[in-house]
Amino acid sequence: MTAFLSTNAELVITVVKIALLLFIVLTVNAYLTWFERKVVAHMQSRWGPHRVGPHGLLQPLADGVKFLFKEDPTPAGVDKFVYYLAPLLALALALTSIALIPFGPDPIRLFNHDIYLGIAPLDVNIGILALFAITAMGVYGVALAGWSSNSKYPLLGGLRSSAQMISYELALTMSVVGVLLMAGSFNLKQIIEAQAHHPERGIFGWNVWPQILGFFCFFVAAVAETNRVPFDLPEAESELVAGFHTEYASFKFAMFFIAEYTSMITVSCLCSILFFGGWLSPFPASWTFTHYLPSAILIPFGLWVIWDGFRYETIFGRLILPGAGTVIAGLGAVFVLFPNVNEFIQAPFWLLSKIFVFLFVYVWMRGTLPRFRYDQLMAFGWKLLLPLSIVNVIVTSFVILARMTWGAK
Amino acid sequence: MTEPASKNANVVAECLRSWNPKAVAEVLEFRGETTIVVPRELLRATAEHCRQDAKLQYNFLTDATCVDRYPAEPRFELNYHLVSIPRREKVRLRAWLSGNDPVVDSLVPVWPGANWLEREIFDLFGIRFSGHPDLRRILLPEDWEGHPLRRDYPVEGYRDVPNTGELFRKSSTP
Amino acid sequence: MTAALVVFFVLAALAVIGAVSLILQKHPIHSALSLIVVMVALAGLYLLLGAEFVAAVQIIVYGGAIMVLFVFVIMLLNAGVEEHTSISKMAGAPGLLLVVALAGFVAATIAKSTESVQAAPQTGEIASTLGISNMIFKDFVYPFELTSFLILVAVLGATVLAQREKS
Amino acid sequence: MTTVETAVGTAKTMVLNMGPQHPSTHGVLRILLELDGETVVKAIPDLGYLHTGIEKSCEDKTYSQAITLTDRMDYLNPLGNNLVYCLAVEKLLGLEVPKRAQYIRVMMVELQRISSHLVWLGTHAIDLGAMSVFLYCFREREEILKIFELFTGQRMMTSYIRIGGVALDPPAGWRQAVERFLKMMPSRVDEYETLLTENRIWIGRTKGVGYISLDDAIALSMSGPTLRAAGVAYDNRKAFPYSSYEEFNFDVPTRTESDCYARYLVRVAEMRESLKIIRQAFDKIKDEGPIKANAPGIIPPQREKMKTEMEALIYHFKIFTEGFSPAPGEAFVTVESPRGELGCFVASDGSPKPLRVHFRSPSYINLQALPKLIEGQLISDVIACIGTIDIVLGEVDR
Amino acid sequence: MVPTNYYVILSAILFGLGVFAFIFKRNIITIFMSIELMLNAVNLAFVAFSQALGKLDGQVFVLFVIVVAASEAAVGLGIIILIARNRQTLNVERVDLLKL
Repeated sequence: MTAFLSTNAELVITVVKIALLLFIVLTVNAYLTWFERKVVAHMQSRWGPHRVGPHGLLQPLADGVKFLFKEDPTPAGVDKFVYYLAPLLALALALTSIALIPFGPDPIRLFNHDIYLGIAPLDVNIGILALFAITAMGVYGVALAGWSSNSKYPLLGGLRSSAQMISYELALTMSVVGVLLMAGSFNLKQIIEAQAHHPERGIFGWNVWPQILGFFCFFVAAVAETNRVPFDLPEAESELVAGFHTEYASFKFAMFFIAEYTSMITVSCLCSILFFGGWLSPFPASWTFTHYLPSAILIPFGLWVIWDGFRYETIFGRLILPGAGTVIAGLGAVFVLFPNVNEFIQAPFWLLSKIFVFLFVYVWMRGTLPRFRYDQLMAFGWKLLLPLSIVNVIVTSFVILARMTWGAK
Repeated sequence: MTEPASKNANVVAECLRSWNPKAVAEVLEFRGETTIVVPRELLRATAEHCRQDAKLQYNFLTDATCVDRYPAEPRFELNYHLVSIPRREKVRLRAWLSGNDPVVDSLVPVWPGANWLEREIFDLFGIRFSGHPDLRRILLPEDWEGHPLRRDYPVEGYRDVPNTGELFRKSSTP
Repeated sequence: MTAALVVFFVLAALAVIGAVSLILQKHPIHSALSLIVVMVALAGLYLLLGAEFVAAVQIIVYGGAIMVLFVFVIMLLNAGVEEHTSISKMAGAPGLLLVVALAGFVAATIAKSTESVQAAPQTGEIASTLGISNMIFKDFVYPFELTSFLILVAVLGATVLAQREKS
Repeated sequence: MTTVETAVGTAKTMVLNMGPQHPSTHGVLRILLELDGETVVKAIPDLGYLHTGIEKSCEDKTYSQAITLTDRMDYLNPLGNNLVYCLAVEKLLGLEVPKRAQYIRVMMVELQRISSHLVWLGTHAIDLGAMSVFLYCFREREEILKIFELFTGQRMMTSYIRIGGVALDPPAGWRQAVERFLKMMPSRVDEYETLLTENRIWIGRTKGVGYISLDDAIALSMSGPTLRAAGVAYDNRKAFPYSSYEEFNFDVPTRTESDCYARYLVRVAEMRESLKIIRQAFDKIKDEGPIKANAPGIIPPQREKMKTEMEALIYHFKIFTEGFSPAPGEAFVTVESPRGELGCFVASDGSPKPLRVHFRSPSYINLQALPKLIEGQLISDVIACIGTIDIVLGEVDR
Repeated sequence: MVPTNYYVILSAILFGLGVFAFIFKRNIITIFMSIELMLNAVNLAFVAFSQALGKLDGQVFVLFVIVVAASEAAVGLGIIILIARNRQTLNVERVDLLKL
């Protein structure tokens, strides 16, 4: 056993990392639904889930159980193989894309091995290209689901989504080219490091400032790629009932659901990495006191949770909330007490906060915006985003060329 | 009811009489409402005239309905309610139809809006409108028997409809 | 047998199975799916050959665009199961013959020129993406411009074709 | 009902059976859409899934009993339905309703108009994907329903307006409740407008969508906000004033664009006008006064009188056992419901039960124009058009 | 390391299958797909030779081939849609008339 472990350590570590990431992503997905429902509910002056567990915190669990145990009918006349393949494909591709995201620059030293945060090795040369390759395949899940259901609403949903995804992929890819030109690499780690050339500038060194046009195009196209409001036409429930997943129930539906939320996370990761400096702190490197920001957020939050737990109505809530609060506050305390840990946690902390902000924006849009019409969506993609992103590429390359010719000393 | 309704009744009746003396069979007044009884052959022409005439300007067909006065004959009383939006006046055109030949010219060529109203009357009273582009049942299923708003329609409906129980059981069990 | 060889055989088998399945499947969607399998397997082989960029482009363009277009058209036209007449079944026989002849020819050629092709395989020392871009934009810049022109013409052509006649 | 066979598409087109169970048909409307891609080539609405035979049932009830049936027709406007039926019967009887009752009627009906427009706005917005507006609208509708509950004891099927007046005296504390609503509502309407009126996606989804020319609209007998958005200021409250509407000061908002956006603007403006009317009615309603006409034999007597006066007891007994008998004749009354011209035709043969009751339901007649609105447009526009016609299937099918 | 002729043989097999599919299949779309299969087989050979010879020309050619394939798919599928609209069929045996 130990011999196997020592000879195949890399393999074992990778498998463990995959299992861990899968667990984290699925849990985050589940709580993302809770977060979305809660935030949208508060925007709409209602409570959202609040029955299952304190503050409805166990609602995702209940939903999961429901998805697992619901009857799973297969409609007559479906193309069985493709019908079963589609959700698997959607989920598998969505989860694979997250494997390519690096979550921090520094390895943890455990059992004499450097363990990096993230599954793919940090030096994947075609990192961003590989990601696009995987997301490009993602359209099959939706299109095939629509086709194989042998029903008209899903077919229309599938057609819409394939057209939409092809169109927006162009803008998505073109809008990133500016960033790639600035970084001179496809590698996600190098893209982040390219934004850290001027550590004293902090937030102003990020790509989002010179690439504001690219960021706009990228974010809009990415929202369209993930089929979220206001681009949720493939599943527009008021027009196409539920679009491509009309005929799916139970766990197969859950797979599409998880796939959608996972791609939301992936897109948020990409936004933060490409345009918002990834794991870089928004403050200039000289401001070392900002390193205590994680603790400064976690400890008060944990204490608030404990306080909130004690005044909660149910016994269950009084047990769970203080427990969770203690853990959160304890984490904050650990960061303060162990400077090593605190230094290590900086990068993931900033990356995760940025991802969180983007997820919030997703939810916010859902609470605010109406839905586009199909032809408007197409016109928006082809007539606005694509030309804009091409202009962005041209301008960026000219600026870089000019700098290379006259600026470089 | 800003002005006395009888004045309006006179205007309408006079105007119609001067156009075609046969058009007005009778002018009725009740609770300030004017009813012009029109022979059924002249119904469409009269309606067209009401719409076209510069004095009348009844450009809006608001409602069409039917009353079945069953034992009496002719039993069907067909009422078209017209409104003149510019003149702010209403008038009711009425035609009597007998029970054994309930056919009348459709008003769809005059007001496309009469389409569903007449379909509804056809559906519920069985009055046939010649010249109607799409005379099908509208509220009841296509295979419904009888016309339920007729006074001689049994309250329970016709009882000899085929029993669909067997069929239902077959389709609902998996 | 090295790990690379194992991976090669797995991917090669996938590619061949996909290609055979493309022929055997009756429904165009299934054929398209088989072709996607072939393409993904080939992308894997390109990775094995050290051509990272080509592998990514293969998936993005072939898998993510061209094949989506195929699937889209199949869905749009609601294409049904393929029909075969007796003549078309007969066409299989000469086709098979042709394939055997072709395979024999290629095998013979390879057998003859083993030495020349089996040059020492070089690993991807040249940073392939950078190298490719250098080649495209320096050595092959005219063909590159020509292909972009080709794309433009294709786009125009597709637009003209797709346009409805004004009724 | 239309079977799919009557609408088989050609090889170029596809027939989509939208409804009767569909999230955006606002009930059990079924539309057969013949599609070329996503473009609607032909649309055939199919009704009757909610047909309850209210007109037939009315023939077997006394005049007063039929009031409860009218609530169920347009379930977003039960008070308006009560009103039009009672106005028709009152006209048949030649009954004069006391002013105080008329003002109460006006106030309640205008509150109902706002609540109906709120449901319309909310569902229309959620059809087009704007989810929050839906919940905001229902939040305010809740306030109106609370007022209804205060007045009538019911939130939806109020049956509050009766022949000759209204059912009950306004309850204690009604002034505070209505006052609070009047204070709150204008800012809430602003809130919806902030979310939608200037929203580019909203404008894109509604502007130029579902156009119908003024001539077509009149020829198709369209009425209400759909007609007013086409450019005619035809409003029954102004054209044929009923229930003392001539004493109220309000505008009839019109637009000329005649598209979904214009209808949206007209309805939002109508909400503000209704608030003006409610404020005026609120001031006009005196604290004391009769709420029912003085017509023994038609209006049930007061409880106290029944216990002291023999005649009152006899009338009570007669009204509730056999009803009252209007003179033979017909009456046709139209009022302005939130959806358009709501008419009621009552024919009497001199017996205590109506010979014929017919409702001119605006949804039914406006729905006729749907194929005209959507043919040549996209599927997404279909739901926008269904939304702006503002149909209530209970009223369409009756 | 995998010998180059393995790749070439695989490429030949795939190309042969593509040719066979081209002859055997009757659905225009599938026939189109078999052309794509042949192009892919050639691409594989290109990349294999490129690696064997240590030159990048082969890979650049693959990119060109992909571009050509993309244009071909765009125009070809446009034609297929037109044929299907006019003839109501996708079977090549039924679209053998030259006139529409």
